[in-house]
Amino acid sequence: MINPQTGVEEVELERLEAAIEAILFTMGNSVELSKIAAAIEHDEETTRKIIRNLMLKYDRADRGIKILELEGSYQLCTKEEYFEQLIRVASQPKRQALTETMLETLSIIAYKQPITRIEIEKIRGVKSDHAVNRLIEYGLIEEVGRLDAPGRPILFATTEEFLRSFGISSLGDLPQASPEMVEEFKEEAEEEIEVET
Amino acid sequence: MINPQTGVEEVELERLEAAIEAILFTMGNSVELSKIAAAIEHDEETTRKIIRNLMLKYDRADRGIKILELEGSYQLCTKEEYFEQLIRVASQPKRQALTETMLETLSIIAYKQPITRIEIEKIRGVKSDHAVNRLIEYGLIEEVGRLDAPGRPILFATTEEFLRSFGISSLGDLPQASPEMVEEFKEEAEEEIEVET
Amino acid sequence: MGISVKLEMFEGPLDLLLHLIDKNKIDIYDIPIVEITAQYMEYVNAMDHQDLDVISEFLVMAATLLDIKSRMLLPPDEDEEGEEIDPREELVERLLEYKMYKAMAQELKDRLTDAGQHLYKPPTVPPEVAKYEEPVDLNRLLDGLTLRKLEDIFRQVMQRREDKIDPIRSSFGNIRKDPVRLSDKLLHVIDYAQKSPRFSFRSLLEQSREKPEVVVTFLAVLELIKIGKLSVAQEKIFADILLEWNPDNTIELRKEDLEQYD
Repeated sequence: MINPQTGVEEVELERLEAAIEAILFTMGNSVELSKIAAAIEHDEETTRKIIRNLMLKYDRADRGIKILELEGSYQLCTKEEYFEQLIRVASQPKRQALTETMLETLSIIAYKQPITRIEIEKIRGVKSDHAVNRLIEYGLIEEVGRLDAPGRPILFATTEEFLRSFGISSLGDLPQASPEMVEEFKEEAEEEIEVET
Repeated sequence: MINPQTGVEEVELERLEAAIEAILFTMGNSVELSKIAAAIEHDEETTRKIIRNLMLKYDRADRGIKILELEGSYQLCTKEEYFEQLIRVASQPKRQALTETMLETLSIIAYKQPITRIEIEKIRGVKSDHAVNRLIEYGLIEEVGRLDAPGRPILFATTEEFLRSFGISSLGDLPQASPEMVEEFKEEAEEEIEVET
Repeated sequence: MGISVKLEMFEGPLDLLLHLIDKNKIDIYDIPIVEITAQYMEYVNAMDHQDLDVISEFLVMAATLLDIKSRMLLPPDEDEEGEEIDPREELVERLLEYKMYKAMAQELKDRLTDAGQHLYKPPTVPPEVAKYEEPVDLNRLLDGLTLRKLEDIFRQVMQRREDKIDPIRSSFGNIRKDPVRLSDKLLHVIDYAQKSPRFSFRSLLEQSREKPEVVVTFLAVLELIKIGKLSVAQEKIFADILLEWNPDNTIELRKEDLEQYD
C-alpha cells in the first residue's frame, strides 16, 4: 500500500519515520534536510514530505515532543505544556536561605532606613549589592526614593512584607536598639580616650 | 475510561505518557523512577506501570527510539536497527575497546559483585590491577565500599554505564551462568572423551 | 613442535592450562597430570623470561602441578567421610570456575556489540525550564529569624564597626598599621591553644579584625600543624575545622626561634 502524501510504501514509510526520529533524537540540535535525506537514502522532496507527515503524528496527545522546522532544518524539542513537569525534574531544588551577609544587610536597613547602599557598605565595610538585590527579590526591602545628594543614590527601606513576616505592625515595634546603643558606643569611646590620656 | 494496565483514566494517561517522554527526552541521561513519579505527581508503582505501558508503545515500527530500564532508572535511546542510518549523520560514539583481560575481569566483577581485587586475582590466577583500573576509568565499574577484613580492601561493583554498555536492565538480567553452564561444560567434556575413545 | 610462545597469548596460567586441556581433548575432571605438567613446563620454558612479574605467575602454577603430580604417586588421602581425595580436585574447580567466567566474558562481548548500536542524546533543557527559579517562600526563608536576632545582628555589625574605628588612633589622623608578624601570631595561637586545648579554627579567626591578620593566623596554624604541635580534624566537608593542642609534642619554641619566621 502506497501512502498518498509521500508516495512511499506504508511499511517502508514507518521504517523511514522511525529512522528520522532516531536521527533527530540523537543529534539533539537541528539537522539539515539534505543530511536527513542522505541518511534515509531518499530525495529531499520525498524526505520533506515524510517529515511533514511525521510532524502531524507528533501532534498527538500522547507525545511529549514535537518537530520544529527551522529554515529547512529540523529539530526535536519538548512541547511547552510539559515545562511544569520538566521543571520538577530538571531544576535542582535550590535551598533558599538568608546568608550572614543578607542578614546583616537586612538588619542595617531595618534600623537605619531609609538608607543608601553606600551607607550600608560603609557600616559593613564590604560591598553589599548582591545582598541588597537578593533582599529586593525576596520582597523584604524596596526602593523608596532617592537621596538628595550627588549621584542621587537610591534609598532602601523595609517593605510591608517585612513587617508581615516578622509579625509587627510598624517599624516602631522593632526592638529598640538605636538610641541606647549609640549612647553606649559614645560612652565607650569616651572612656577609652580617658584611659589613654 | 480507565486504562486496565495502569488504573489511570485514558485521557490522563496520554498526558502522563507525553510528560514522561518530554522528561526523558530533555534529560538525555537516565532519570530515576522516583523523580519521574514526583514530576508527574503519581506514586512510583503507578508511574512504573505507565512507563512499562509506554515502553510497549515505543516498540511500534514507526518509532526510532525506545526506553531503556537501568536498575529503576529510565533513559531514552535509539533503536539498534537504525544505527546504520544514524552513523551517516551522527558521529559514531567512541567505544573503548575492551581487551580479553578486561572482559574477563569485568565478567568476574559482574557476577561476583561486590568483590575485592584479591578475589578477582584468585579466580584469574594473575594480577589484575591494570584491568581493574582501566575498567574504573571507562566508568564500567566503581568502588562501592570496603570489605570488613584486615587491610579493609576496596570492594568493586559494576555501574549504570555497565548496564547501558551491555544492554542489561538490571544485574538480575545478566546472562545466567552458573549451574547450567557448568553442566554444559561437563557434557561437552564428556562428548569429547567419547569421540576420543 | 617448536613452541615459540608469546606469553601474551594467554591470560595467565589457568588460560594456558585450559588451552592444553582443549588441545589434547582431555576430560577436565580427569586430567592426565603427568602429561599436562610436561606440556605446561615445555611452554613455560619456551617463554620469554624477561618479564618476571608475568613468568612468576606461570611458575606458581608449575609448582602446583608438580605438587599434584607427586601427590598422585602417593597413597591417596581420605577426607572425613573416608572418601579418597583426588589431588586434582581443587585445580579442576579453579579451572571450571575460570572457564565459566571466560565464557561469560564472551557472552558479554556479544552484548557489548549489540548495545553499542544504541545512540543517546545529550541533555537539552529548554531555556524556559533552565531559567526557572523557585518562588521564594518567605516563611521558610525567615524560619527561625526573630526580631530579637535581627537586633543582635545589627548590634554586632555596629560593634564591629566601632571596633574598627578606633577612637584614639583615628584622632591621630593617618597612622600606618604595624604589619602583622607571624612570630606574634604563633605565640598568640600557642597561648590560645594551651588555654583551650581543643578549639575551632573559626573561633580563632574571629579574633582577627583585618584580612592580613586572618591570613597570618592561618599561616601560623599551618606551621603548628606541620611541626605537630596542633592536630587537625574536620567532621565533614565545610564543617568547622577542629584544632587540638598536642601536649606530647616536645619541640620547644622559644621567642627567638619564632622570630625566624618573620
